Amino acid sequence: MVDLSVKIGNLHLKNPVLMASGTFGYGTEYRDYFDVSLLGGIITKTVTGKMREGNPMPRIVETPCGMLNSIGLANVGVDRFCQEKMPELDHLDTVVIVNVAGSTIEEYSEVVEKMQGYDRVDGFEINISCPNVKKGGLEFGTDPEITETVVSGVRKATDKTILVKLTPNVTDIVTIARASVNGGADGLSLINTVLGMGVDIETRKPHLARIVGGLSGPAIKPIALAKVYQVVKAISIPVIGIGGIMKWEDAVAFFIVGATAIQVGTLNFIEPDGAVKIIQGIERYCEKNGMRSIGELTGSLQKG
Amino acid sequence: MVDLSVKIGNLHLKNPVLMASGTFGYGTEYRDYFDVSLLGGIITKTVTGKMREGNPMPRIVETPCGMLNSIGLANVGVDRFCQEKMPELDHLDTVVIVNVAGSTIEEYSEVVEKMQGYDRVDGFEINISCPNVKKGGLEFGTDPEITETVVSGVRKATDKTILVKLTPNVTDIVTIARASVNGGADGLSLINTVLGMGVDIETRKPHLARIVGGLSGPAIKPIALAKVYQVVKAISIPVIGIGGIMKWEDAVAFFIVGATAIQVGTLNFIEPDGAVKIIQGIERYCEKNGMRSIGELTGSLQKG
Amino acid sequence: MGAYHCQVIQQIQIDEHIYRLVLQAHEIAQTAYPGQFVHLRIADQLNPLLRRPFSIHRVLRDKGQIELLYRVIGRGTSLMKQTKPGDSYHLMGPLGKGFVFDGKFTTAIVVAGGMGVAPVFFLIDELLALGKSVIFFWGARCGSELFGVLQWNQSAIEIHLATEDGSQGYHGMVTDPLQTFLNHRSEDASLAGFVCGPRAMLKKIQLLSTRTSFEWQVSLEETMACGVGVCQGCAVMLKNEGFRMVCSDGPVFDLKNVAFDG
Amino acid sequence: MGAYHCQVIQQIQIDEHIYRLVLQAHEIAQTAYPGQFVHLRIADQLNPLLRRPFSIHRVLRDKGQIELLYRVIGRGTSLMKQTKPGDSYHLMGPLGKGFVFDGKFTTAIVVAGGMGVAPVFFLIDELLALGKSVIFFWGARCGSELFGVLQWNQSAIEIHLATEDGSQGYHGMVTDPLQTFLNHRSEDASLAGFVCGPRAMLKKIQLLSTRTSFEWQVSLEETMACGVGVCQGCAVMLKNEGFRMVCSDGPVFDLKNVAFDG
Ligand SMILES: Cc1cc2nc3c(=O)[nH]c(=O)nc-3n(C[C@H](O)[C@H](O)[C@H](O)COP(=O)(O)OP(=O)(O)OC[C@H]3O[C@@H](n4cnc5c(N)ncnc54)[C@H](O)[C@@H]3O)c2cc1C
Ligand SMILES: Cc1cc2nc3c(=O)[nH]c(=O)nc-3n(C[C@H](O)[C@H](O)[C@H](O)COP(=O)(O)OP(=O)(O)OC[C@H]3O[C@@H](n4cnc5c(N)ncnc54)[C@H](O)[C@@H]3O)c2cc1C
Ligand SMILES: Cc1cc2nc3c(=O)[nH]c(=O)nc-3n(C[C@H](O)[C@H](O)[C@H](O)COP(=O)(O)O)c2cc1C
Ligand SMILES: Cc1cc2nc3c(=O)[nH]c(=O)nc-3n(C[C@H](O)[C@H](O)[C@H](O)COP(=O)(O)O)c2cc1C
Ligand code: FES
Ligand code: FES
Repeated sequence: MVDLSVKIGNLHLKNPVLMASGTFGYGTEYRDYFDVSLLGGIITKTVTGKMREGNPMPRIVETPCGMLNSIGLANVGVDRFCQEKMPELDHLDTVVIVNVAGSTIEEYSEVVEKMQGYDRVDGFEINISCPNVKKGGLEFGTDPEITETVVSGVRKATDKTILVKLTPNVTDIVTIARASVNGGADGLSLINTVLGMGVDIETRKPHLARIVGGLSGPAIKPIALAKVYQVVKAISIPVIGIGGIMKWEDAVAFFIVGATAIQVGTLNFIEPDGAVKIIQGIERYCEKNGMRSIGELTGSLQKG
Repeated sequence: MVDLSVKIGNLHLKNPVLMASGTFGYGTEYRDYFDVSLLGGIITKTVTGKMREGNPMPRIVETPCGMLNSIGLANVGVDRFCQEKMPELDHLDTVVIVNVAGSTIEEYSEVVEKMQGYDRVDGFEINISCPNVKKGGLEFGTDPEITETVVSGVRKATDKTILVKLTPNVTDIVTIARASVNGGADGLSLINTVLGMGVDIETRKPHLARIVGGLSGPAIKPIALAKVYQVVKAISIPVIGIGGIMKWEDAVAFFIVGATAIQVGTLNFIEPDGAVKIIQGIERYCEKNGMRSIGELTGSLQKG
Repeated sequence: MGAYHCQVIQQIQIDEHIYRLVLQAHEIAQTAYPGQFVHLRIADQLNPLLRRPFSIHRVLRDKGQIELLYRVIGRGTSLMKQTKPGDSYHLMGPLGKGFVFDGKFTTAIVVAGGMGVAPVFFLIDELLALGKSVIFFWGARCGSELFGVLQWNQSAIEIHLATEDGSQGYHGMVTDPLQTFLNHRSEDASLAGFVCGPRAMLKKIQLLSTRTSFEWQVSLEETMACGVGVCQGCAVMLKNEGFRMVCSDGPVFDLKNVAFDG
Repeated sequence: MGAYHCQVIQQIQIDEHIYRLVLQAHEIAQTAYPGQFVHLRIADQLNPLLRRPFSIHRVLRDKGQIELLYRVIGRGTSLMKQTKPGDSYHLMGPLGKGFVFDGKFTTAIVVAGGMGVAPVFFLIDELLALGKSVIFFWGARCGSELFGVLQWNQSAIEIHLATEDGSQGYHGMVTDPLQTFLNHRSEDASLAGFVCGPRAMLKKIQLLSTRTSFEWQVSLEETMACGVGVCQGCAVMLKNEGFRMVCSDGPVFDLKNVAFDG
């Protein structure tokens, strides 16, 4: 038996595999496909202060080994989230982390404050990296000062675990990672999607109504691994690896590079129970390599 | 007949399809596979002041719909380039652009000065975007001030056409594009490779000896299109689109977004005559759509 | 609703670009109703990456089989046409909310354009089984895309064909004969409308339908990633209601509520 | 050297993971010599993306055919094993600089380990055709990977087999019998060595070879992108010479010059 449990801030995860924000709804839609309690945890679709309709259509398009999306943080808003979605989450026997965003610095802490009292919320993931909104999102996550202000604001609003979700669309992700640590983050989630675009050469229109969107899936895995590597070298709080994880081998690569946990995103759309197979694969790999806990795998990168 | 010729600075290209630096050697290796004179032009492997051996092995690995390389600007150095390679280039009936890099700001203009007198050199492409070297490369291309200094130094050393090759690994590519324009660039080439990494989960070693390398191929096409889109909107000198172009449809997408010309990189390794097929495809597309010149295609992006 | 490996029983080419795929899919065949779809994994590879949604064209409940009808468009469907009996696909389904028949209508007007015909065969089968009469308007590019219309009991179904090239039926858009028909029956409370087809056709019929006094249901298509209401990729704008998901709130909607222009 | 569409004539499974692929490839068959390779496009798709290099295992010059021998390793070779007669591959070749025989040796020591045997059959064919004697050392994991050794005229070839599991020939590494042999013949000027196999074996033989007075050629492998000397991806460090390209300067090099540790 391999001990797959990990600790991030005050969070105890039974295993290090989480569902990435925006790819697992509010945790209920996939109930018919597998036992959600097998997961280390789920991260909700981003919740904002007010309800958001999201962006015009089309919102998604496939690309070579990847997909672009410009959903635009469509969500019911924090109040309806607490009324309508929170009760559904109650039935889930796994950690629930609420992903939070805002179009102002204050909105982040306001949203967190409203949810701080709910026992069902085990932690927050601060989304300062969405490429698909005008304000908040990328604009914040590319600026170390705003990053620190947003995170420290949230820190004051909650004693629950805070993850900060970083964008790869920056010159130096380490600066943003440090700003998050200074602001009081317990862990860092990376990466959010990579800015990308597609064009329909028949209509000569962009594939996405909002022109530019976020690239996810296997295509970005090498980028995500590099970012995790850079951040893990520079900072000491836990890092959660995200980006193009499609099979357990991909997940293992992220742990070797130094991730404490991982998130599965686009895979959910393709294989609803893919995350469960990944958990099993990680366990087998550790066993085969004589590791008694996932911690022995994390950061085990050898010299080239 | 569609007029495929384009003008960039003083360069007259018979068609807008060029071979990307580092993927076509010095122009002679593919002579057995197709008629190189059909190309709009070729860009040489990067030339530096001194000879460089390049990085340790392994230097390449395949990724989903892409590849990582860490060649490290292996080249014979400018003096041997002029003696040994220049005479071979003489036989090529197409435009030759020499890609130039240095580990100091001065090295760039020194290399260009040494080649300025050669008629065979039609222009220069300034590489401030290589992810695979310690000095020069990315470090320069992520800093607008250094970028402007490098480009204006080269501008003083030559009256030939200067292209500046930009990296996508920045928060704001437009700032670097503007700095290049201010330095005196005639055109901008984008993108160079995206930082990425791979891990062998059996040996737990990085796939590349230098750990992090540059991602190219179809996986990065959406990223490249987005960068071209951003730069074209902001600046008015010609942009050459590069990244994951595998077929004429991909090339057409770059033109629609606003590229004046394109470069083909990784494709050369897969289909040596792929670039020729792309030229034919672009011509057919223009014809079918009633365009008399490629200029009508460039920037024809419709509202979403 | 679930996820299953389904064996290919048969693949039949209907037309140059159109194929019918028969799959062994017990669970789906037992519970599916018209207008629902399946979400199909093309191959166990990374490119094409996403699943592809296909309407359930037909259900052979006793055999535990379902049929898909598809047009070869891009890379995914090009790979599909190469599959042979014995191959298998991973399917999620039945997905979405299909057509509802609880109205008191006795005659259904069913309108299909192009590949919009896919879910319509299943719909007609069920309508006839429920004892309704059907008036079927079917438009296509050319006659070779119109097939299988003689299989139904011709006393219960009235069929109007139209082709763009005039090779079969009315020469022109199927909305023309539909319009003529509606001119006389716009207030007929025994009717109900069911529509599936390209956007331009749907818009046209929405316009026609505003002048009728009975209900119209429409089946929509949008590019999908998850197919189960999670990714929010397949939104459609409903008048006064905002965005709804084609995959989980639809694909069938009340035609008058759809805001085709966003 | 060129690029050609080559039809698959036959595919033969040799062992659980090893296959032999016979291709119609006139131009390549006419000009290739031992140690050269072809660069093969797995499929007309984006993933796997790059070509894969394979040594020319055998040439049937009169038929205009070449044979490849390959082990199924990853995604590319897994797809290869599914190909059937009539399928075709796009090949670049013959590529690289192969073995040279212009020395005055009369007996060739040929050492192959694992899949390193692929180019060695072609080499032995040519050596025998040139009237040379061959002493062939062949090591593999198990007996089932050793095949076809009886085909050559046994009076001109002396064969030493070794398997790691002892199922055939010497039980252990093929370098052991080689070492024993070399203990007696290290100064024999009628000899020349030809080696292909895994890195560890090559290093060991390099060490053994330093104590011999004759020449050794080695065929190397490195991950390749272009296969024609353009990308600089397949570098090998040569002592005193710096990096050379396996694809265009090799894959065959003078064994003593190779700096295996960079
Ligand atoms: C609910 C629903 C039911 C459908 N039923 C049928 C049917 O019964 N028969 C049929 O022939 N077609 C049907 N379609 C359309 C079908 O899904 C697409 O034609 C198919 O996905 C194209 O795949 P491709 O890889 O061949 O094309 P691609 O090369 O991927 O794309 C070609 C075109 O198809 C569209 N497309 C691509 N992926 C999707 C996707 N995941 N969802 C929707 N559109 C996409 C793209 O917008 C593009 O314009 C349905 C679509 C939906 C949403
Ligand atoms: C000159 C040369 C001749 C070769 N001859 C033979 C032969 O005759 N028979 C044989 O079985 N194998 C041969 N190989 C090795 C063969 O090319 C690889 O086994 C094959 O490319 C693996 O492809 P894959 O997609 O199945 O594996 P992948 O999943 O891509 O990779 C599995 C392993 O193969 C290696 N590999 C992947 N791509 C390449 C590449 N382009 N070049 C080299 N190695 C690669 C990787 O480093 C990796 O460790 C030769 C290699 C070279 C360089
Ligand atoms: C359709 C879609 C919607 C997403 N929505 C959100 C979101 O609301 N908030 C967020 O932080 N990340 C969102 N993401 C990003 C993912 O959580 C994840 O960071 C990214 O997809 C990379 O992982 P992957 O390659 O495994 O998908 C979304 C991604 C996709 C594909
Ligand atoms: C093996 C390899 C070597 C490269 N060497 C150089 C180089 O020396 N100088 C340079 O400016 N770009 C170099 N590049 C980057 C390419 O010119 C191009 O910008 C990049 O590969 C993206 O295009 P692609 O996706 O079409 O390959 C290299 C790329 C590859 C794959
Ligand atoms: S396809 Fe994901 S919500 Fe409809
Ligand atoms: S594989 Fe490109 S130089 Fe050898």
